[in-house]
Formats: sequence, structure tokens, C-alpha cells
Amino acid sequence: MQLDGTFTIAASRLQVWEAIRDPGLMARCIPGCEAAEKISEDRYHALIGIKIGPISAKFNLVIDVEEEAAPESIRSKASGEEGSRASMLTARNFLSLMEIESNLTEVSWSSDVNVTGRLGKYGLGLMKKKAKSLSDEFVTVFAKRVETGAVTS
Amino acid sequence: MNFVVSPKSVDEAVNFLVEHPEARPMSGGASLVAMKNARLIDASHFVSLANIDGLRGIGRVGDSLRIGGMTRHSDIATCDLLKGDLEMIRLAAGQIANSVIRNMGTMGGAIGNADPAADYLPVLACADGEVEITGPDGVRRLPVLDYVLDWYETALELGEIVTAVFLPSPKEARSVYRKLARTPGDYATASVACCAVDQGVRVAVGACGPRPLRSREAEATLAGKMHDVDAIAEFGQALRELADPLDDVRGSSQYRLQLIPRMVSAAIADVMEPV
Amino acid sequence: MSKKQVFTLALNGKEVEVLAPSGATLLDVLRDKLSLRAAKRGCNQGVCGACTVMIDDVPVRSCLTMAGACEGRCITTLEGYADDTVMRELQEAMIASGGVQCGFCTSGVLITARNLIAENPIARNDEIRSALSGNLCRCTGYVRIVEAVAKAAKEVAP
Amino acid sequence: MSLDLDIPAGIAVGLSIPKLENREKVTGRAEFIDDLYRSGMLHAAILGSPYPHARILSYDVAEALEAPGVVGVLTGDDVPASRMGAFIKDEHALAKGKVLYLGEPVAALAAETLEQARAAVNLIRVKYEELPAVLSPEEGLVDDAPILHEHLDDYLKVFDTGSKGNLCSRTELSEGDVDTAWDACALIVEDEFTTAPQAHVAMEPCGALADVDAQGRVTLWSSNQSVFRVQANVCESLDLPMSKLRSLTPRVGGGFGNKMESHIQPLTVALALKTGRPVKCILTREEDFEIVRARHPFKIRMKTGVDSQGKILARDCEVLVDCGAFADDSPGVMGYALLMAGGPYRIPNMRARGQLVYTNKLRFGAYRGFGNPQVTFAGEQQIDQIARQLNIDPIEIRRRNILKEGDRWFAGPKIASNGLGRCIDAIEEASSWASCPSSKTPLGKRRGRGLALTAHISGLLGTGAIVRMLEDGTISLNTGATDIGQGSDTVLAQICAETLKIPINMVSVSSPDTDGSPYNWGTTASRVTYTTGRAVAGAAREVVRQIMEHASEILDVPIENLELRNGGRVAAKGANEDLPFAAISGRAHWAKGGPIVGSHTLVFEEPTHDPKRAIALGLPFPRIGVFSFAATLVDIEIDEVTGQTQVTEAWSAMDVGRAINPRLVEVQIEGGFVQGMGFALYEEMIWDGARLANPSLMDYKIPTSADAPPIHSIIIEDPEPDGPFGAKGAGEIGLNAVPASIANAVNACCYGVSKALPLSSERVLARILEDEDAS
Repeated sequence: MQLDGTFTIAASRLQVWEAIRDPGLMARCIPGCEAAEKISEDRYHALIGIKIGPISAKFNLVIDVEEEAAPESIRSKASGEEGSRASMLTARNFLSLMEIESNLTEVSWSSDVNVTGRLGKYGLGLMKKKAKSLSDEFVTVFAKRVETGAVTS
Repeated sequence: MNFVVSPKSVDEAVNFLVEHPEARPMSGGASLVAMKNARLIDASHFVSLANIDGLRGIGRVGDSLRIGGMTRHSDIATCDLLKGDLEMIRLAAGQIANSVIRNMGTMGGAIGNADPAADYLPVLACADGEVEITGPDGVRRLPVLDYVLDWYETALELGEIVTAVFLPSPKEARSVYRKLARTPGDYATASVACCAVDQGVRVAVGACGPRPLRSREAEATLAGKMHDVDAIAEFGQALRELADPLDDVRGSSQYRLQLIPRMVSAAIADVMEPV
Repeated sequence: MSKKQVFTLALNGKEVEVLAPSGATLLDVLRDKLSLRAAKRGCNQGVCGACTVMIDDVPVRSCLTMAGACEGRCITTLEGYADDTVMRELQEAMIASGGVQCGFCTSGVLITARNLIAENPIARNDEIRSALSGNLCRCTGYVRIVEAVAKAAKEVAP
Repeated sequence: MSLDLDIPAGIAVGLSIPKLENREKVTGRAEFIDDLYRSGMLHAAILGSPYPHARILSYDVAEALEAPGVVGVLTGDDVPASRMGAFIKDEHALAKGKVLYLGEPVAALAAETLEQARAAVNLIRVKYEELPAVLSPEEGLVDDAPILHEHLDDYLKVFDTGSKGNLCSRTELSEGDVDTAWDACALIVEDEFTTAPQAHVAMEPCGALADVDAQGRVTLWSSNQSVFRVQANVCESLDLPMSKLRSLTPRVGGGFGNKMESHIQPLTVALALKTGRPVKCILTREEDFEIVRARHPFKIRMKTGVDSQGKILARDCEVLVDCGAFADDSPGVMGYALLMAGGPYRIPNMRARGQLVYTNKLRFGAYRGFGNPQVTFAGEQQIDQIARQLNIDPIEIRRRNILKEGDRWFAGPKIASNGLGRCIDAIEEASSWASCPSSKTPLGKRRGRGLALTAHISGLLGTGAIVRMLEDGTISLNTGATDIGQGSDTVLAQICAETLKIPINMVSVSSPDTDGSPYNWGTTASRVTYTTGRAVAGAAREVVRQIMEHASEILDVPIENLELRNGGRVAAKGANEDLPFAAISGRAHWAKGGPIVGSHTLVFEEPTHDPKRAIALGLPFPRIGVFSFAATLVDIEIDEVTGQTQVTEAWSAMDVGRAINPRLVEVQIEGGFVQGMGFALYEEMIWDGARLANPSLMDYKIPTSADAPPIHSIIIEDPEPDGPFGAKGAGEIGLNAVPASIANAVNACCYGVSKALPLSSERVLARILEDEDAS
């Protein structure tokens, strides 16, 4: 499924960029993220829990940065599976930052997500709704953290 | 895993659920066991509520009608107490799946799943029903629309179960449940519950969002204009504005949006029709 | 891994004890442990109706019934109706009418139909069609099944 | 009801004898594949591919092998490089090297219990290199499309159908001069139509059970429509000599094409060979949707031209067909669809062309109707459209154009028997066509009536029968034809009994067994009654011949003065005393001549070249079978609020030559109707990208008893000269015209043409909204 969005943050482009590359911060912003760590320069690991109705799943994700142009854009691929391997998730993501003002950055992102296995049993429609609400939640928390961080630091 | 335990009281069930976070309450089992068979869920225990006294049946409690959580669809579909403005609940129960599943499934189980395409939520929302939840902190009641939080998500916390649904006592008024389904017994592509009230109607739309669509404000605006085609069309549009339908195998979101005003108008016409 | 459990069932008039995985459904136990295979596994989701059996005089889906929830209940499968007059009429009517094609749905159809006749001996065709709507058949188009049920109901009518 | 009660019923033929095995089915004692157990039997589970198109890089089975109860794991490394296929040998026993659709079996394992097998199968790890996928025929035909079968050129093909790149086959049939014929037309209609993929949903999911004996010989039970095609596929894909595999069938829980070629048998046999233990593999309902086969979605461009009287002058039909990942029966399906694209009409100028394209979806294959319902959906709507525009009654325009006895079918053979005109007469009368509509349409509803005609070929490929007289004079009949529930065992026994003039209870029917049965291509192509029935009649006649020889010697009466009497007796004409079969058989067994055995085999009466090849390549052919005809009429009611269509009543008249068992023919009409109604109104396999989104009976709906209508089945008997007792096929034709008739009924209610199947409430509401906007 194709997902995308645009939002603005009251922070400089560099601040946003650094936040995006900070696994600790990202872990606190991604809904359901229980852990995130940097394994190498271009590789991250994350443990993310997803719950849809009565079904909950935990994905062990590996995120590979495939292409980056700091502090403008980043292309990555995430893939992983549930512990029981009952579901698999792959996502190809692109994110770009545009400086609107010195302290205002526009973030544009798109993601092509595929889920197979038991979670894939839920219809595309519901998965999209779920993804939308998760991304909205992320944007709210992320913006708040970066913005408050931007003020304090 | 998936051990079945059969507590004898609500307290016992609640305590067990609190002590075993991976356990799940089981009423009729129709949805839960289907999910287990499809390997979608793997619970430590299924806590059967079948042997708990007092959870099954429909009766008057003060000014209200109480439908026990373990009351089967087949009992609801044939209950004489559900008449007048509550008849739509009886009609909805009679359209769930098929006669055999109606012998298994229960009000509490269906409400617990909060499947937006299932039949009870719109009729209960239309009837101003309340969900009785019993849990470690005691008993609480929530209006149906507050009980459903999001897609397939409810206000139920760990250890809580749906023990009953409360409805205002039936009044002399017509009520209908219109359901569009691909085949008899399928989940709704869209559904509308409607009952006549003094000067107007109450309407709730099912399967067009995470929870039933209902607008008291629009209902108030419509009051007294029950034969005003434009007002009814506007009312349908108002409900359509509230919709957040899915694209799924039963139909596109676009189709569902088209259906809302049409089905709402038709349902209003049904209840306004002279008896 | 999966634990096993002893289930005690009142089955076709006899009490049986059976060791099965704790998560077993009644259908699993009937078919895999007790060799009672009239009930079929057509979808394991409760939709097709081929696994229908009676519990305490109510037809249910055995694939959606946990074996562990059956303690103390009376279970009757098609095999348990060998001496039942109504069932025999239904069987003869199905044989004669053409309501049996591949036969995979037949056991479930018979259980549901027998219950219908018990509940509503004078069911009209539309009531028969409605009662059987949870027993899917892909072969017959239902015409002869409905005909057979109507005929059997008439035969056993008092 | 039969309109031909003047044809006298015989001792067995023409009687609605209940099916021979009904009693075991109503008592729950019939054994289907999942009811079979062997001691020491293991249970299999399958791992499906998570990608629609990927290269398999490696397997890691260590963890799975250590899981509780697991006895053996099977991967592509365990199966030979050989490939199987009915037309193109393009399919391994199990994915090897590449996966070609999401869900394709990529590995399997066998464990002591089914629970253990299912729990362990996800522990098999497979490394893939994901490849771009082809998800539609159009995508598959573009220049730089990813290629599914990189070695297609090297594959063994039964015959070459122009395969290249992702193009699996290409066919063109032509007669007259279509391109210039349009000039003479007074009216031309042209449209594009699409049809949805339909799932077979036999109530019994597919399954197999394989056992290997000490000599390494395999015994295989499976749910199938042909023990011989199963044997061929398994042996081809696993490099087994056919003599090393015995293929059997228990009772089959319905088959509508899905069980004709193999499904899960090759990997089940491979697992049994690997573990040395009996292995049973039963698909879940979900797997049955995802990995067996389905009806092809078609894109059809059709153009029809007529003169001012509505006489058809020309038709051009072009189809684009989604093949799925493997060829299976697809080249045949497309070729047959093109052959039937003209419908049962005289069309002097006709062309039908098609392309069949590999895509990364499950294989599409044979499904009741074999391409015919799709083209009939298009063609019959055009006939109605023309009738409306020329203001000719829909029945009348068809009468002006239908093929008559002695006519030649498009690109093909002469039609011997043709009861189509009588089918039309019958439904016209039964439905009170002239006085419709009789009832007032309720507010908020629209009512309409629609008609469609169709023809279907029954026949094709080898068949045989052995009729043995047992010592006591009773009969054992063995044909190798699988009864999939439709009643062919009973029908064949009736033909045998009639020929021998014995009551049917003197005939027993053997279950198909490649060790003991004569070859039978399969229960497909509406063929068992017609082709196997002929073999049975031939074999029984041979038994009669031998009986007469014995009787002549015993009674000392010349054969021409003997007569066969009902009940298994032979006598001199006019004599009181007679000889029972038991006496004759006793003599044959113990005194003279040897046991009485009659056998008869046949392929085609007028062989020129392989008829399967003719269909796939579009070659003109003299005869691949005989034509049955049908007319279907429906009344529908549309809810204007939602667009939902309900069929309220249906009539279907079918010319089957001779109804050997009228009730079983009626049930074919009724069952075919309801399956066609599902296809017309809501059945649709929906892909969400590469993933099948509705592989369950919750999400994929088939008709129930509550929405199936009353159906009036009418049997027309126009005896086929070489059919057994005049019979021809009845298996598929009852479905063919249903979507078209419903579409015509919808078109009677809403402006325009029904361009896409299914006619879901969503699509019909869109038509109603257009009407509302226009008014």
C-alpha cells in the first residue's frame, strides 16, 4: 500500500535531520516502538508492536538506509517479520526535508508498505486507516519533541 | 495452549483475566475460535463465560431493558420485549449470519469484537443503548458510541468483559434495520438503523466508519420535517459527512458514501409509512 | 508447545473420554480422535456448515466449538441419529430427491434440517431456505435439498 | 420436467434412479480424502511464498527439522528439474529456483500431527531475491516486462502455441471476410467487457494422501477429477515411471475443473518418498483459494454487425486472458472461448483472436464452462442490444439467427442434433414470455427479464470401459471415470444395465484406479456421459455378443433367433424357457470360453489431428465432440436504493440429447444456474497488489439457499446419433448463459450495457445513478 504525507515542524532543517537519524528519539516517537538501535552507519534495528483489534504483532525490523543526501533526503528500506514468522513486513520509504524558513521545515514522506501473513488478512482498507492513524500519531509526537528540543537546546 | 476455563462467576472470570494477561474471554466462541483456527490469535486460555449464571437473558430492570452479555442472537431475534422502537434490535439479530451461528453467538461477544460491519452496533447506537462493563474495578456503563474507540478497538481494559447492554424501555414507535449484504448472512456493506420518535427520527449508520454514525444535532434539525424531501436529503448528507468508510471486498468507500443518504432516506420512509 | 488435556464428552448417548490438544475444537476431536467423520471440515471458520452437530438440542458449528467448552453438554452427530425417525425420513427424501450430489455438505444439511423440522414442522419453502442458508452447497443449486426437507417434514407431520 | 415423455423409458435409461452411493452420503459414511487414514501417517503443511516474483537463493531447514514431531522437510532442492503441464510443461512439483506468485508452495514438511506440522512450517527459512512482478496481462506484454518463465523456449510443449516472453499462447480463428463485411451492416454494436476471476469453492478442499511400499512404488489417493491426469502430472514432475505410481480416488467433494489437473499431489508424493511414511496433505480453505486454480478473468472486445432484419453478418472478437503463473489448461480455455465466441448462431463472417499472458498470480485453469461463460456474457448482450435498437423481440431475433441441424459450427464440425429451437420454445412457454411482466413492480424496485442462449461441446480425448460378468451373472463395470458427485457412476451403470437389460442393482461400479481401470482422460469437458457412456455401451454390447454366443450353443438356437430379455435372461424368440446370465457365466467360467469380459475404448470417430491441439491453435477440426444447447431466462428485481440485484425466478431449458437420468440432469441445470448466478452477481477474487485479499468464505461469498431462486429446469431431448442412447453432455452448459441472461435483465432495467462482471450492487447502483442523472 502506498502512504504519504507532508507536515511542517517549527525547527531548522538540520535539527529535524538530526532527530530523524537519532534512533533513541525516533523510538520514543514511533507508536508501538519498544526499542531502536543503530547497528552500523546505514543500518538500524527496531522492535515495533502493532495492534489491530484483537490481533497484536511484534515486528523485528531492520532498516537500511539506501541513499541519503544530508540534510535533504533519505531513502530507506525496512523489512522484518514477526517472532513467530506469521507475518512479514517490507516498506520502501522516502523522506525529504525542505527549509521553508530558518526555523520552519517541511517534511514530505512516502512509503510503500507490504504486509503478508496473518496481519495481511485484514483488508487493505483497514491497514491503510491504521497506518494513517499511526503516522498522524507519529507526526504529533515527533513534532512536539523536536520543537521542544529545538527550544531547549 | 488455548486452554478452556469455565469460571462460575463474573468475579472469578475477571480475576482470572487479570491474572492471565494472555487469556481471552470467550462467550459464544464464533469469532474467537474462527480466529484461533486461522492462527490469528493464540491465547493462553479461553475464559468461557457460558457457565456464569445471570449473564443470559433479557429482562426489565427499572426503566431499562437489560440484555445479558451471554444472550444468544437467536434469543434476541425472537424476544417479544424488543418491540416498538426497539424492534430494530430484534430485526438486526435475526439477520446475523445464519440460524446456526445465531445459536452460538452472543450480544457480549459481538459487542466485544466491535466489528463495524456487524449488526448490533448501529441498532444499539440508534436505541441510545449503553454497554455494561465489568472489570477489576467494578461495573461501569458507557454509551455505545463512547464504548467503540476506533477500528475494532473498544474501551475494554485488561480484565474487563461486557456483561450486559442496557436499553431504554421500549416505546410505541416504528423502528427498522436496513442492511445491505452481498449474500444473506454476510457482514453489512452498509446498514441503517432508524426509529421514529416524537416529531422525528433517530438514525444510526453501520459499516461506514469505526463506529456507527449518528448525529443528534442533525436529528434535531430534521425534527418536524419528516415529509420534507430536501430536509431528509440534507440529513443524509450530514451523516455522510461523518463517515470514514473502508475500501474492502464488500465495496469501495465511494460506494458506501453513495449509499448513506440513499439508505437513510429509505429507512426514514420505512418508519414513516402508515402502519 | 501445545499441551494435551482429557476431555469428557457425552457423545451420541455415551460418555467418552478423549486425550487431545488443549486448543482442540469439537470438530478436531470428533474427526481426528474419535473417528466420527460425518461432520466435515470445509472451512474451519464456521461459514460452510459442513461441520454442524447438535449440542443440547441446538445445532452448532463444531469447528467453532472448543472441545474444552463441551464438558457436561450432550453432543449428537449425524452418526448418533441412526435410529431417529425424522432423520430417516430426511435421509430417504434426500436420497430420492437429488439433494445429494458430492455429499460433502450433506451431513451438516441433515442436522440443520432435522432441527428445523423439530422447531417448525410446517415450515414453508422460504423458511426452509432461510434455515439452511448457513449450509453451503456448491453442487445442487439447493432446489432439491429444499424439496427433500419439505417432503420429509410432510412425511413426519403428526 | 422432461418434454419428451413420448420416448419410452427403458429398464434403466430415462429413469431418475437415485445415485448409487447416496446412502453412504446421507449417513455420513462416505469417505472423502480427509477421512482416510493410514497407520504411521504423517500430516503435511505448506509454506507459501511471501513474494509474487522472486528468485530463491537458499533454504535453511535446520530449525524446522528440530521442531517437535517433524519428520521431513521438502524444498525445491528435493524435487527434480522436470516440469509438468497439460499444454506447456512449465511447472515443477514445488517451486524451484523461482517463485511465481504470492502463496506459491515453496517448501513443505511432514510431522506426526497436523498441529505440529502447521506450527513448524514457519520455521523453514527461505532467502529470496525479490523481482518485479507482472500483475496484469497488459503489464506482461510491455517490452521491458519482467519475464516469468525465462526458459520458456526450452520447455516441452505439447504443441507450440506461439509462446514468447510472457505470452503463453496466441490463437486466431477466422471464417469469411470480417474486415469487409461491416460495409454491408445496417447496425454495428461494439463494446469492451471484462469478467472477474471466480473461485471454484468445491465444498471439499483439495487434498492427497501418498504411501510408498517397500519396493518404492507409490499409492496415491487424492481428491481429483482424473486419476490418470494426476498420475501423469506426478510422474512427469517427479521423474517417476508411470508404472511406479498407482492413483486412486475416494469420494470427491465436488470438482468444477479445479481438481482436473494436479494440485497438491506432486508435493505430497515427494514428501512420502522423502520420509518413507504415508503423508496426508489437506489444504485449508484459504490455501484452496490461494494455490489451486480459478476461472480466468477475460478482457473481451466484441463487435457484431447485422442487416436491417437483425440477421448477423459479422462478428469480431478479441480477448486478452490472464493465465496466471502456469499454463495449466489455459491455452485450451482461451482457444475454446474463441471457438464459442460466435454463440449458437449462423455468422458468415467471423473472427476470434486472443492472447494469453503469464502473470504473477495463481494459475487460472479449467472451470465449468471453460471460457464459454465469459464470451457468452459479451455476445448475448450484443444480440439483445441489436434487438432493442432494431425493435425486434429478443426471442425473435435469436430465432432468426440460430444454427440449425446440419449446419456447421464456426471453424468446425457439422452439428448432428440440435434442440436449441425447442429450448427457446420451451422457456418462452414456461415463462409466459408474451404476457410478462405480470406483477406490478413495488416502489423503489426495478424488475426485468433477460434471456441468453448457449451451446457447449461434450467430448474430447481417450476413454474406455470394461464390463465383466461375475460368476453369478451380475456385472462389474470399470471405466476409470471419477464421479465427482454429479452421478456419473449411476449414469454409466444405467447405460450398462440398459444395454444388458438388467436391473441396475445387478451392476457394481468400480472406483477409478490406474492399476485396474481403463484409461479415462477425466471428468471434464461435459464428457463422461457422452464419451465414457459410449465406451460402456460398446463394452456391454461386447458382453451381449459373448452371452449370445454361449446361449446359442447351450440352446442350440442361431444367434439371430435369440433375444435378450429384461432381468438378465436370454431365450429363443417366443420361447417360454430362458437362460439366466448366471448359467451362461457359469459355463464361461468353468466349462467353455473363459470369463465374459467386454471392453471398448475410443478417442474420436474421425481422427485428423489432436483435437486439443486444434482447440489451442485454432485449427479447423472436423469433430471434437457433440453440441448440447441451452436457453436460460431470468426474472430479476433491483433495489434502487442500493443497486442490489436479486434473481427472483429462473427457467433453463437444456438439450441433452437424451436424459439418461432426468433428475441428475435437472440438478446439473440447477447447480450450474446457481454457480453462474454467483459469478454474475458477487463472486470475485480480489487482489490487493499481489496478495489475494479474500481467500476465505467470510470474504468470498457464494450463493446460499436463501438467495438462490426457484429454478424451472426443462429437459429437451434431441437424440445425438452416436451418443449412448442419444445422450450428450450436461455438465457445464447450465452455467454458460447465466451471467449473460442476468446482464440482459439488468440492461432491461437500466440504460446501457453491463460491461463488467460481477454485476455487484455497487456497479448496478452506478447505472441507476446515471439513469437518475439523465432524467
